[in-house]
Amino acid sequence: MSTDSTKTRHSLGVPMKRKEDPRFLQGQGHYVDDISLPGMLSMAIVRSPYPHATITTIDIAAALTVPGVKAVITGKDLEAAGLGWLPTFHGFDKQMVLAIGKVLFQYQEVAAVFADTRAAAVDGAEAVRVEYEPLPVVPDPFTAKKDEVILRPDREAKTNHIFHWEVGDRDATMRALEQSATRVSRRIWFQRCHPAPLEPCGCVALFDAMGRLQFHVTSQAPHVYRTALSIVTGIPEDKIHVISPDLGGGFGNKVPVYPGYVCAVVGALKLGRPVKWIETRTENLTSTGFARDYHMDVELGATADGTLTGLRVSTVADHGAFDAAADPTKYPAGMFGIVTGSYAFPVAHAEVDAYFTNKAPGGIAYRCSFRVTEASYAIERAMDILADELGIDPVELRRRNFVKKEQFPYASALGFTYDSGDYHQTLQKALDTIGYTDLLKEQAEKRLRGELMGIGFSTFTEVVGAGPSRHFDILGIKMFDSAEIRIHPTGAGVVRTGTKSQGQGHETTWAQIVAEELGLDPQNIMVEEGDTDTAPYGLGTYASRSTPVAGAAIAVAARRVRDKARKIAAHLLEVGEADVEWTDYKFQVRGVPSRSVTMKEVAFAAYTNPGQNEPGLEATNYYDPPNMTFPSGAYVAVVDIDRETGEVRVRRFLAVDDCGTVINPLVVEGQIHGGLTEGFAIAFMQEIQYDAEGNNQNTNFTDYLLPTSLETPHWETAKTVTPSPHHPLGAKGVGESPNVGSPAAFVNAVVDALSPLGVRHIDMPITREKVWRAIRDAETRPAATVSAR
Amino acid sequence: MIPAAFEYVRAHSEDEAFAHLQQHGSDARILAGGQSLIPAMRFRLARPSVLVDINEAKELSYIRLDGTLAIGAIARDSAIERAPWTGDRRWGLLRDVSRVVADPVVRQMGTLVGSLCHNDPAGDWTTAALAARAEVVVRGTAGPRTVPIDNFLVDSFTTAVGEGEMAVAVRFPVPDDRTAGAYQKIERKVGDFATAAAAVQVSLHANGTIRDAGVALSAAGPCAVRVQEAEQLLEGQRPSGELIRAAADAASRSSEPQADLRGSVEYKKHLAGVLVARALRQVFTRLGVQP
Amino acid sequence: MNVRITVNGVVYERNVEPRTLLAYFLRDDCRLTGTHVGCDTSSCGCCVVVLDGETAVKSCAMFAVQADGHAILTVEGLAQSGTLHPIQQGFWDQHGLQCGYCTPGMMLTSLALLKQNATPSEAEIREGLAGNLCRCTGYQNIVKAVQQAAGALITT
Amino acid sequence: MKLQYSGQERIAASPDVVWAFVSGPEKVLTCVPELIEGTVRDPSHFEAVVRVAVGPVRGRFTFKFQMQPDPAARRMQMRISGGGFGSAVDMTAVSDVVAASDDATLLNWSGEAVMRGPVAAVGGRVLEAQANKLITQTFANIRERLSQEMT
Repeated sequence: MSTDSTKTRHSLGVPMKRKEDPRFLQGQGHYVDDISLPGMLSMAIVRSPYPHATITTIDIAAALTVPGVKAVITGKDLEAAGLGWLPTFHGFDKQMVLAIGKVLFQYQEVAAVFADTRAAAVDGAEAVRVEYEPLPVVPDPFTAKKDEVILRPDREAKTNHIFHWEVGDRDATMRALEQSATRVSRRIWFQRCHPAPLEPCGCVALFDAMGRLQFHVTSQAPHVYRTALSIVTGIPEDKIHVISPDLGGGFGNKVPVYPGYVCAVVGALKLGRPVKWIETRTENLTSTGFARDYHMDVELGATADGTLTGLRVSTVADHGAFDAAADPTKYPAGMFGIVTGSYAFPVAHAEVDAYFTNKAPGGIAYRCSFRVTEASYAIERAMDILADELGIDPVELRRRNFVKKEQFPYASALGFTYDSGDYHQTLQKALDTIGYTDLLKEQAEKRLRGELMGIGFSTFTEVVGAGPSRHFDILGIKMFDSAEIRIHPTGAGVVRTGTKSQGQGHETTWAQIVAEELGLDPQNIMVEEGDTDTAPYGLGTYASRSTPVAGAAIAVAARRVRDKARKIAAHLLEVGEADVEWTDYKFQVRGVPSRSVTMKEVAFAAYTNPGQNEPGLEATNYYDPPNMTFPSGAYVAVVDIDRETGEVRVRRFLAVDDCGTVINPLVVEGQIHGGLTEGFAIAFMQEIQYDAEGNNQNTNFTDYLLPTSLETPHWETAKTVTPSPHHPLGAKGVGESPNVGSPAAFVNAVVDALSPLGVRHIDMPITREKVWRAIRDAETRPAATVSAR
Repeated sequence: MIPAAFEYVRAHSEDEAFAHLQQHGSDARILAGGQSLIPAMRFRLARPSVLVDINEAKELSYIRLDGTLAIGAIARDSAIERAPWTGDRRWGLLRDVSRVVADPVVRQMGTLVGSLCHNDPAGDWTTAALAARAEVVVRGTAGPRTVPIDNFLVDSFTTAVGEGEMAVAVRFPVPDDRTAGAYQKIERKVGDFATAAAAVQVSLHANGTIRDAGVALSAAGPCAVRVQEAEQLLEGQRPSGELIRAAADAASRSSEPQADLRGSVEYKKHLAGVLVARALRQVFTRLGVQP
Repeated sequence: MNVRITVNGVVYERNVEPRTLLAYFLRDDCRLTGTHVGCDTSSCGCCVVVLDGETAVKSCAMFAVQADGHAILTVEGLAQSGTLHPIQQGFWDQHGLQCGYCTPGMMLTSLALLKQNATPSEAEIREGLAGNLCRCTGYQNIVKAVQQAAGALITT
Repeated sequence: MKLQYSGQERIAASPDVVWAFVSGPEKVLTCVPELIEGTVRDPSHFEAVVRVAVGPVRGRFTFKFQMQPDPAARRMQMRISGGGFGSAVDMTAVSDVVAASDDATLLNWSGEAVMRGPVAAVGGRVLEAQANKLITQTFANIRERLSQEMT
């Protein structure tokens, strides 16, 4: 069917067309909303227009008379059934399933309506009468800090403060900063945004004839859902079957378990019929996992010649009404410790304080490893502010402070051990490809003419692939991942993993890994994910952990298959196992190329003539990574700014990524294009804003702005390859690098363009008006340092 | 997002549509392109009890260019965008607008007359219609009448179309060959309403002075506004840099926008001036005169 | 009320509520689930289908009753007797899709675009697809896909 | 979404007459524009169902009025809460009855409205003007009614 088959012998690194595409191209993708079952009911949710209010009455009488409506449930019903609250993933907080007594954020779930059709369910929801008595609103973490209004009296500690987390040596860092020749500090805000996958969240729940819960759901982590559902509902885990079908994107939004899911399960149980719940876009943007919302006070110290002496970051985090941040248990601020970036800091200290506010819960890893995007943005932005202060070219400042190639594995001041990297080489490649010297010349000329042109860099390092079990767990479950490989008699096979693709192309890349390790045809290696009845237990796909963890599990499992195959090969070749070597993708008698057997032949023998060996050819591996992987990159943005309107045009953008060994260049490039586009969207468009009254201002795609093909820049990509020393394939993961690394490059470019006017910083999203104000303020207040918000 | 239930009637002619309106009165709404109405219905902000679908009234799909340019109630924005004559600089204004209304797929269904009837404060067609001095043909109980656009646009989302009436067409005077127009719009992204927009149409005397000028702003008041001060400034004058600046300042002054997520009042007033200046420069370029 | 709509050459006679959006008619009544719904405001274009052979329309901004007596083409009707349409082939060859959710709408908008402009430039393609959102690909490979399809359609 | 309005009505009547009017629920109720039905619960509480019709947006809003009079200062504060379209609208209207020169009285009023839910998020642009009219018109009607009663 495609010429790729001829290349199986060099499957790794082949730009193989995706195996999953034919079904998507023909409208045969299988998404949750595509499921239709006999007698299936639709569920609609009644939501609160108030961000903080006491519920005085809920009158469902009228709703029950609406034609087609079968039932309405409220928080009281669930509480009575012991299902009033839902534990959040890291286990430190719980979340109301349906409001009990009061609501804590606008669009919070208040009641669920079950009806024969979508339309009847919506009619029913409209007929539910809820009376509220408004309460004072806590619209931001700084107001929350005052503890004048306690949002969560249900908790033991009567405060809005959720946690304090810190890492590094505070005193040594303070001393280092005090002794520094130069210090810069700046409040940098990473605005609240939302992953907004094009397919909203949803589920179909039913209890089959065996009393087993068949739960089809948009989940990036189906096994964790099964365990969580069992814990919440008390249904034995063997009686729960979670199926995560094709996902229309996830980007972290489909990691948490949402109240709607619990309601659907309760409805299915109560009414004895299948229940479907599909979010509207409004519900998706207003109630499911948001990301970021970190207010970061960053301080850098350096010697006169620009050698970094210390870094201090103090962050105030807005977690919304419930602490539903999807971070590993021991890491309430995720991997924020990566804030030292690509630079050799002698000392550093980072702390995060999180608060409850009257906003939607979340704080999920939106196309990034936990809180890595916030950290990378902070350090890359701060490096430019320091360069500006020192009057050093930001490129030169970075070069001077990079962790050097020979320093790896490098122990960072905040406790990570970077596996590998060659930052100087990656940056050099970026400079050469973009033609930095020519751009500087052009910029100098333009500045003489008063034109605004900017060049922005981001030389980031991320930390992905959570993670080593001694550090990482979710609900106590260690963050390993798994693979199970079965080779059939004809040399075809199946690989199952605990991960779940949302578009990343696992059906292709997983097959390529197996094919590479076993010398088989990737076209005949079926990949299966997302079904908890068949797939081995895994933690799922997010935080760029698929390739670093599951990819490794696949390689190790494949090697186990090969070890078993070697025994059978020895039997077929009638020599001792020690005399059999695996060369050129086949087994041969050591030094006798003429005497060899292919894996295909061995596979057949495994079922027909295994000799003394145990029949069959399969293996399973649960991979517990020894360390995280540390992908890095050097990004360059070139922008032109319209003085009159503040419009920013991204003229060029180059991404040089180093994600170690590349499994499928086609897929990797696609991931980079997509990540850059979301980074661009975050830098210039995406924001979930709440007004002072706690109203969500960006509840649908007319105000939560996603770029179209017209706004999106043309992307240039290149790569350097520094394999991970501890990953079986040397791969590091790439899906998130472009989203983590690019926002700073865009903002740095805009600020660089405005720097002759004295502008030092503009918070994202960079709107035309913010840029226009920065320019105008600079012109009306000459020689002053200007900052636009 | 499912609309509230309603009764659907399909009209195959203007007369049929009009008859349905008479029958159902204020509960009935005309469904033309539906690109504003249907989303509003999905949010149940709009809940007409009867929808009179005129998309099958093919007699209203015309775009006729004879004495005037007449555009029927179901002529699509995309049809205007593709009309052969839009290449002619005299129609530059309509061409410019037809390429920035909503998004390219919405324009396949969206209609010019529908946009005028919707009369969104940030509308594009309403603004262009003012600058081009269009008039709307309204089918009323006392027969058809023609309403100058200035009287047609009454208030936000409110027009001169009365209960039981319907707008059936819009007419644009055919510009002479010393006339050109332009539309300048700033939007946050494709598909967004204007943060600010300016429509300009200018006719010159043989001697090169300005005979007639139409200047209008979008998102600068309760509905699209004509900038009379700018028009009066321009008329009788010779195109020049100072003249453009003066007209732009007048536009900026007369702009009375609402602050919203698209921008502050101050910024929108500023943009009004910038866009009028840009539109004027573009018009003069199209007319081949160097201001 | 009763409607008679031809979808991908097949006539569907159904009784629907007037408020049934064309998108849900296709998904729920015809069980053609390749047409997706991604937003509430007709912004995303996941639901785009082709009306009467040439007009790309957002089927979430049109009622099924409006399509009574008309012909609709959905993604399920693109491939002919097992052979992918050049646009489908282009999206596959150029890696113009990832999660696949926006893909049907993207391809059908592209089809209508190419009917109006057989040889669009990159800029024209980017303009023509600006009514459809994609969160995965960054559009670049989608543009390449449409360019490949344009070439293929001309030679055939 | 928070909206603020204010205005002044000059009324040809004595402050006592004006005060009596604005502190009478059944009288104020009749001045609410687009009123479909109204019910007076007690001397300080009444309810009104009003017709909303702006462009595509058509429907009913139900409002509960709570009057908080301060006779000494001749200041009437009204808390108005309600909504429609699955949305909430909370308004406060404060009016001061001030004796003006000759035989006229000034009714200085200011209002504030907070809209929440789809109405604000989607219909905000449509309804801003409408909310303004609701408050402005109410006070204009009060002036009208009073001047009628005078003549």
